Amino acid sequence: MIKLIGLVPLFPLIGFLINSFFGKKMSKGLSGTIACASVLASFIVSVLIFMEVNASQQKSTVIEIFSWINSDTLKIPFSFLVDPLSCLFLMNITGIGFLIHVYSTSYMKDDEGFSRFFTYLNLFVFFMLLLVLGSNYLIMFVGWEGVGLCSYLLIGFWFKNDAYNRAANKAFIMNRIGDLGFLLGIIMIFINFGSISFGEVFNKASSVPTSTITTIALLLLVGAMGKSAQLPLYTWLPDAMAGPTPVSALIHAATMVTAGIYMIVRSNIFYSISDAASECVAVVGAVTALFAALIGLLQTDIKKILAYSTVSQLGLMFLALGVGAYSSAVFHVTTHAFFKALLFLGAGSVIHAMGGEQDIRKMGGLKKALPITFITMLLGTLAISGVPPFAGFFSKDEILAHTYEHSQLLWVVGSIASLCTAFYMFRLMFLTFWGSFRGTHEQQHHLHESPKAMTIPLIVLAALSVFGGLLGLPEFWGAKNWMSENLDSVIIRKNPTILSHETEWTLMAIAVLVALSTIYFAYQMFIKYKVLPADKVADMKPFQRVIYNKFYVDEIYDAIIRKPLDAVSEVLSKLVDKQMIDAAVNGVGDLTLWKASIFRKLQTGHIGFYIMTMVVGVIAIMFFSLMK
Amino acid sequence: MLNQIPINYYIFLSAILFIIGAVGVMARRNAIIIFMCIELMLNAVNLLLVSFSTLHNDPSGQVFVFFIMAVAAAEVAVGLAILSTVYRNIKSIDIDLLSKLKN
Amino acid sequence: MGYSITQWLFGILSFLAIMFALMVVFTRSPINSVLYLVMTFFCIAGHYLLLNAQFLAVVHIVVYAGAIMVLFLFVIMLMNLNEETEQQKTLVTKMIAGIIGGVLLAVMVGTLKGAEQMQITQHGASQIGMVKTLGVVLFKDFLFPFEIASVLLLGAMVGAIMLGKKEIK
Amino acid sequence: MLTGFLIILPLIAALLLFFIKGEGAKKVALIFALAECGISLLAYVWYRSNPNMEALSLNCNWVESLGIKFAVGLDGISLLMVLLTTFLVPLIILSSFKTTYDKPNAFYGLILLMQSALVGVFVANDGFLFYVFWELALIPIYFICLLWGGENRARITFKFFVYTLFGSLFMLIGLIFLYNHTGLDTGIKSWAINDLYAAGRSLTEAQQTFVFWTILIAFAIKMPIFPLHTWQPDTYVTAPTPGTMLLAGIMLKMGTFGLIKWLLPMTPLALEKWGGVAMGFAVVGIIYASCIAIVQKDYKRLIAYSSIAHVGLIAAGILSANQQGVQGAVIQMMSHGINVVGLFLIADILMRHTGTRDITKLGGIRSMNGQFGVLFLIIMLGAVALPLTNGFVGEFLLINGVFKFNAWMGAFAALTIILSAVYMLRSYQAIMLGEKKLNEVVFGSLADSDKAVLIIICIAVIAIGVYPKPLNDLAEPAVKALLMNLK
Amino acid sequence: MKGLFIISGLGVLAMLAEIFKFKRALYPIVLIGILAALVANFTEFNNNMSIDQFNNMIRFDNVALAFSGVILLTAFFWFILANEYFNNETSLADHFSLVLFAITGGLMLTAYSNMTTLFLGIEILSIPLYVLAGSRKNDVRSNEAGFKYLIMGSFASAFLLFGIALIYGATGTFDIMLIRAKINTGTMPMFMYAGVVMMLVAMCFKVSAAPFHFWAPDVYEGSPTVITALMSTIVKTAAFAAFMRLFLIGFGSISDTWGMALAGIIALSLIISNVTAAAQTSVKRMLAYSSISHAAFMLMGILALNAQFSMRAILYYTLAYSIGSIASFTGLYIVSKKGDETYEAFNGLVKRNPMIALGMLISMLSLAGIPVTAGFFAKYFIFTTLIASPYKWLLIIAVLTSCVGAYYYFKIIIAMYFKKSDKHEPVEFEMSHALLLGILTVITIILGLMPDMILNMF
Repeated sequence: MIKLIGLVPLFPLIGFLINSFFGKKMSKGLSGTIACASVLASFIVSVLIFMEVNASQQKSTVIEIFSWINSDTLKIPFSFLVDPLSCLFLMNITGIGFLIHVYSTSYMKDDEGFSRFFTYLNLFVFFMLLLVLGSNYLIMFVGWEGVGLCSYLLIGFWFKNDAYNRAANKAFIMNRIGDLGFLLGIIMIFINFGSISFGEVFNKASSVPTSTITTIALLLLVGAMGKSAQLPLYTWLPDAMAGPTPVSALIHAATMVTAGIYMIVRSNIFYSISDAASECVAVVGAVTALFAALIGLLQTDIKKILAYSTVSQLGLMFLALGVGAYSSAVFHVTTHAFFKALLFLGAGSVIHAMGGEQDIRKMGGLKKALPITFITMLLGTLAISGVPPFAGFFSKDEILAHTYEHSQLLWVVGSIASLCTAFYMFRLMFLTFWGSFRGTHEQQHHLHESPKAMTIPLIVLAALSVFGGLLGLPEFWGAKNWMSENLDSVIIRKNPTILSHETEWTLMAIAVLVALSTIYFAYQMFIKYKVLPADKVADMKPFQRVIYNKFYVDEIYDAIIRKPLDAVSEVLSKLVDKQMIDAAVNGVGDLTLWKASIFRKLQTGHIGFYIMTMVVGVIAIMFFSLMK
Repeated sequence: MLNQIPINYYIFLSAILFIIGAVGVMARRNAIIIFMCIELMLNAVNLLLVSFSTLHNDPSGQVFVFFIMAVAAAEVAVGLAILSTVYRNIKSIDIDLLSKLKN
Repeated sequence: MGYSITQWLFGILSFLAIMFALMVVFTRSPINSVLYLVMTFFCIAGHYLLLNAQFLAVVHIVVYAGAIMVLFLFVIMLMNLNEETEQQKTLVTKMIAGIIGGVLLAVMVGTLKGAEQMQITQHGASQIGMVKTLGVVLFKDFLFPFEIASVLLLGAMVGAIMLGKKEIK
Repeated sequence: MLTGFLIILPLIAALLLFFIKGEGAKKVALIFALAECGISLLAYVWYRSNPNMEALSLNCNWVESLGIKFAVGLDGISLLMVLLTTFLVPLIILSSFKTTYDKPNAFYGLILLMQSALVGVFVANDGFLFYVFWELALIPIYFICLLWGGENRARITFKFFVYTLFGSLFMLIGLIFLYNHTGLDTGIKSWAINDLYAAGRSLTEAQQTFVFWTILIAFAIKMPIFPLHTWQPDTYVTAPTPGTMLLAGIMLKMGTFGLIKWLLPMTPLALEKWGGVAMGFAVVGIIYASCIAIVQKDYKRLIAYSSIAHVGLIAAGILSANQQGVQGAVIQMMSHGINVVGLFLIADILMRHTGTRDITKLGGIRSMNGQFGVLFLIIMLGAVALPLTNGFVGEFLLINGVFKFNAWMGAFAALTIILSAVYMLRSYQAIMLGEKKLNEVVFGSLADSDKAVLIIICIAVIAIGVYPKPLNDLAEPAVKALLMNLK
Repeated sequence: MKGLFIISGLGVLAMLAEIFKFKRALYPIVLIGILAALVANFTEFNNNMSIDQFNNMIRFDNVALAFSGVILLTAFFWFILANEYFNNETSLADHFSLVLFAITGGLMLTAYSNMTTLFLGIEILSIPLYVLAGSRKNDVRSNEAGFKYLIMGSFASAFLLFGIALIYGATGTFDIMLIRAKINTGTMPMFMYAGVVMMLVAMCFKVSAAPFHFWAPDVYEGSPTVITALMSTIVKTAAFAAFMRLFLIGFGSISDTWGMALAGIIALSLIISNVTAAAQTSVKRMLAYSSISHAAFMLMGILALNAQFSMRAILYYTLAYSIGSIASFTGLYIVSKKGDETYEAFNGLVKRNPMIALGMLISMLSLAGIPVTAGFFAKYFIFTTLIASPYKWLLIIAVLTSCVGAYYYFKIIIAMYFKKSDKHEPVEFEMSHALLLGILTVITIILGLMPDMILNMF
């Protein structure tokens, strides 16, 4: 079965090809079915392979498809690596991918770009699978950029809207900044290790100087920061919400943005060796988690809130990576995929019902109209807020425990971030589903629960969000942490747990307490006192204004990068290129013609003058060649 | 021997005559005078050749002078013929008037 | 220290030659210029005699003073040139010409070196200037140039005639 | 023999074309170009079966007394370039089907003449022959630009001509200098490439430096490398589209090809000393041209500047003189040739359908013609070097090579992947996406010839990106053999 | 040698034609005569009998014969070009004999081996040309051209003679080979070097190198177009043959005296001629400046002092240049029949007569030195010779000025192919001229493809 790993990406690719060539001619139903079926097929193969890997002794297998790039010692086969980590991600991607495909068939039903949508979506799944399957860094990079492309295409799916197009461009370009780091990292790996295949590189890692490893690890981190929307490269993700909601769920919450985590987990040996690099990862993660959570507090667009929440959660995962808790990070990736996909799809359902409205200030009291959506979303919110016994509780707790072990300061930061998470998520819930409806009359009339194709994925995901925690029960409970055992073969150096069980219990208690009290606070605020977010920026307090405006990061980037780049380019184009370099070239020509007009005047036509110049020439020649 | 004359004297005499001729060509406007100055230059050369001929005791230097004379005569003939056509057209032999061709 | 007669003659002839040459250049009247040039030629002929080139001296007088200068005079008269019609270059031009001439002289004085030790020995019995010697050399060694000089003279003749004749209408 | 035939065939075709009047010339030219393409494929097959096959090379005397031979042959790199040429020329001819040119026979004749010279440049194994073809290639393109070009063409094409001539003459001096140092022990001077290599290596460092710079200047102008590039945008904009395609798609590769084959192995010492400086110019050029491309309004000009940026990277890779750099350059030369032809065709299509190439005036075309949007997108992605498109393979190897040479240079050169994304995506957005701006224009379906060319290019973009092995298999050993000379 | 006799004999015959009234038959007779001379010239090739004649006054060795061949061939083409010039009733025979005498002088210059023959050759070449330059008697410009040429030519001759005299003074002989032997064996007095430099100046005047070039543009412009063609081809070839013989063979071993001076002259010529040419509006005048620039190129061949190869390079260059020059003058002659000699005369020529435009195009490319024309190889050979010499730096100037050169040659091309003409009627031309242009074009290409033909001549 492992030999058939090629099938996993092949199915979505076939789906993509069929849809791209014949999509327009097919009915929407057929087109959607093909797309869903291709992902489902992948999912099934993935599960089978996963089971086989689980059962077999040999944990990692490399399957070469064909030789891709050969240049002297640089040999890059197009080959796949099957091991527990990739299998886990495979299932994640294809599983959740399938659910979202199903959801989309209904969500996008009325869109004229229906088949195009599934074309992109299938292509995305294909690239994402490449990303996690690649047995060397470059194949990973192929997937890495490929998903970036699909993200670009899907964010700008409604391409008539220029704001969306700008968001798409921004996503692509910001990702490219990260990709540059990644690419340079790959090249450095090749130069220092002589190979970029995971197996060979990881075996040699301990024989390479730590400083080199640190550089490589930091370059890879830059890549990861771009893709996983970490500070300072996170601003594209909130804007990416311009895409259709299923896209946000699949790409910008569940799968693509976790690629950075996947990559660092894959390269865990580098970070284990280089303390400096892991420290950076941890700090980046912690700061991002807090920063994004703070911004999330005051957002009013339902998808933006979720987006900042995603950034914050990704930050948390980075924190986990930074403190060496790789399996915890993967665990959180998995649970996060469940509940964040759920939340996005739920939000999609709400938006669907609201006829495209995304502002929570215009919603309210939707729980009656959308019961299934309401319940599933509530479960998801509880999961993300870290309320036991939902999935998020376990994964988040594991991360915070490891963080505490590593640095208490980071633990405090992480805890505050999760506190904020709980707050804004419940703010979202309360404002959306409780209270009275604040939208237009027409919208109210139109409110309806979504069709089955949308609610069934919600229910499945809700179930996963509730029970996902079982994948990684805390060891100090005496339970088996399946996640960490599963990834045992992938994590090359593990940090032993040194915390006492008492401390772990205390930390867990604090986390639960904090989460619950925050929820209560939010309840008081939004249900009891019916606080509504200000409509106008002018009504806000200064600090609110800063947060509402996302700390003005976009504006700052605009001012320090985009505008200067444009300005410099203008100067280069108009001044340096035209007025200086080209003018110099033309100047040579003009100078020649100018000199020509002077030389012409020498030709006076007077014989006397000619003779004189002749004699002067004679004098000069005789003088210089004879009177030395 | 007292009646010896250093060849240097002849060289410088010729050079001076040559240069006077050259200055004449540069300083005069009358075409005929200019021709005459060129003749003067040629004669300076003749003088030089004859003196060297005597120095080397070799007649070929003097023979060369005959050729120079022949050429000088031919040049003068042609020159004056051209000059007469010029004169026919512009009624002057002022060389500074002959500067239509320029630049 | 006395000078021999040859040396006296050389000095006088040289001085006169240079004088007359300068007069050729500086005299305003074209006719006078011609006459001064003739005088210069005579001086040069004197030098030839001093140098034992008797035949050449004679030919020189005949060709230059006799033929070429007459031609000049003839043309000058034909064109009715005299002092009044004579156009002068500007003073600046003349000065420049003079300066250039001076510099050229200086350069020549500087470069025409290496003959300090060479002396012309007057061979009393030197035959090289004699008609016979010259004739032998001219018609033996220089036969080809002599013959080909005819082409030169023919060319000059044809040219002069062509320029002189009227167009056939 | 076959190689010689590759040179002769377009020449004969060109001469033949001068006797064909009217529009029929187009088709005849296309048929000949396709035949040429077929022959080059045959050459490829033969070469793969036996690279040293005699039928592939030709070696006869030309100017015997000076050691000049008509020596042509194929190695991996030149075969790739020949394939590129013979692949692109039919496409270029086909892409011009929808435009009516005055005196089509002369127009297509010149294109074929150009092809002949280009093939000659790539297959020459004799320094002198190389130079002759190098110069010959200039004449047809000059006339194509002069006679069928756009506004202000006399001045612009002349600048192009003189600029290039200026460089070539320097190259001639450098080559003659090398030639004069051949056969120092045998006394027989020779223009054969291997003798020139040997001569170059026998020189002192100072002499090599002289040769290096004199020859480099020709290549640098042809490519062009910053700051010798200013002829290029104007010329590209002014030339008729087939001319621009020839210039950017193939002729530009003469410079990079020359750099690989006619400079690298000759002057190892100078390369060691000055390679970094030259590479510095190339790298600065990448960023410089990319920045300028960002603010261009005319799409053709934008592509022109992007071409400077791309070729800067190629040059930097070659100057790094390691396997990855040079091999990457070879692959990227192919890819860039294909992509840039596609992009210029797109610019031409825009011009024909809407009457403008100003990206600020265009917009929303994708909503009118989705197919065009997709084809454009694929070619654009090739240009931004997305993995699994042709641009990536080369660019990855190139950055790898440059990085190996000097990490900072590599890092700066790699900025191209960001900047190219910036200008390409922005322009794509401006032209294709958003609401349509020119209300009176209806962007109908593409002409069959245009569609065919774009589809072929798109297939090539993806095929090379996914499976570059055939190219690599040719390039890798050839580059390896070439670099052996440096040691 | 036989060639020389045949040509001078033809000159005399032309004079007789006036008397015996067979002027009409003269043109074919002359053409046949020149062909005969050409054939005779080649029969002497590789034939030792022809060496050392008339007490070593003249020496038709292979080099001389090769250059004579170039001159005779050019003369043949020139006569075809100049057929209309020989329609003048009044001076028909005169024109013939003058041109033929001038050619005689040119042939002498290729073969002289004595200062006497050098001097006579130069004068025999020059004096008829003074007349020919002024042969449009009623045209002041023609008068002026002849006059300027004469005055300046005589002035330069004076320098030449002064130089000869000084060299004679130092060596006691006029024989080039003896002078060379004397120079090689003993130390020479300083004034001999002054003599060499003066001869250099005079020869530079004859080949019109700066700063002794001033006469050339004016004279070229003022003379009848065909005479200009004659001056820029045959006269130039002859002058170069003479220059080369004198300085490569005669004074080759003392090149440190004149080398630097010549290099300076070349540099100055290249810059002045090319730059000034760029600003011209008259094509004829432009061609004059271009001839100066080509002269500078040929001088580089002499400067390189690579005796064997220099000679071949110069031979090839003279041939290529003569062919290209005659062709461009033919083109100019055809388009300037109405008197307009500016670039505008060429406007839109491709529409009015594509074949003539093509011929002009090839000759312009050849003059600009673009492969695979003869002009390219010419430049290439010069470069090859020079690069081994200490004067490599001249190449840089040569390259830079070549680019300027391309500018003015391409101005014609642009005019022909790009500019619109207000005239649309086809150009009137004689069949013989079109044929000539065609032949010259073919020769230009053939020479470019097979330069070995010329290189292996000696």
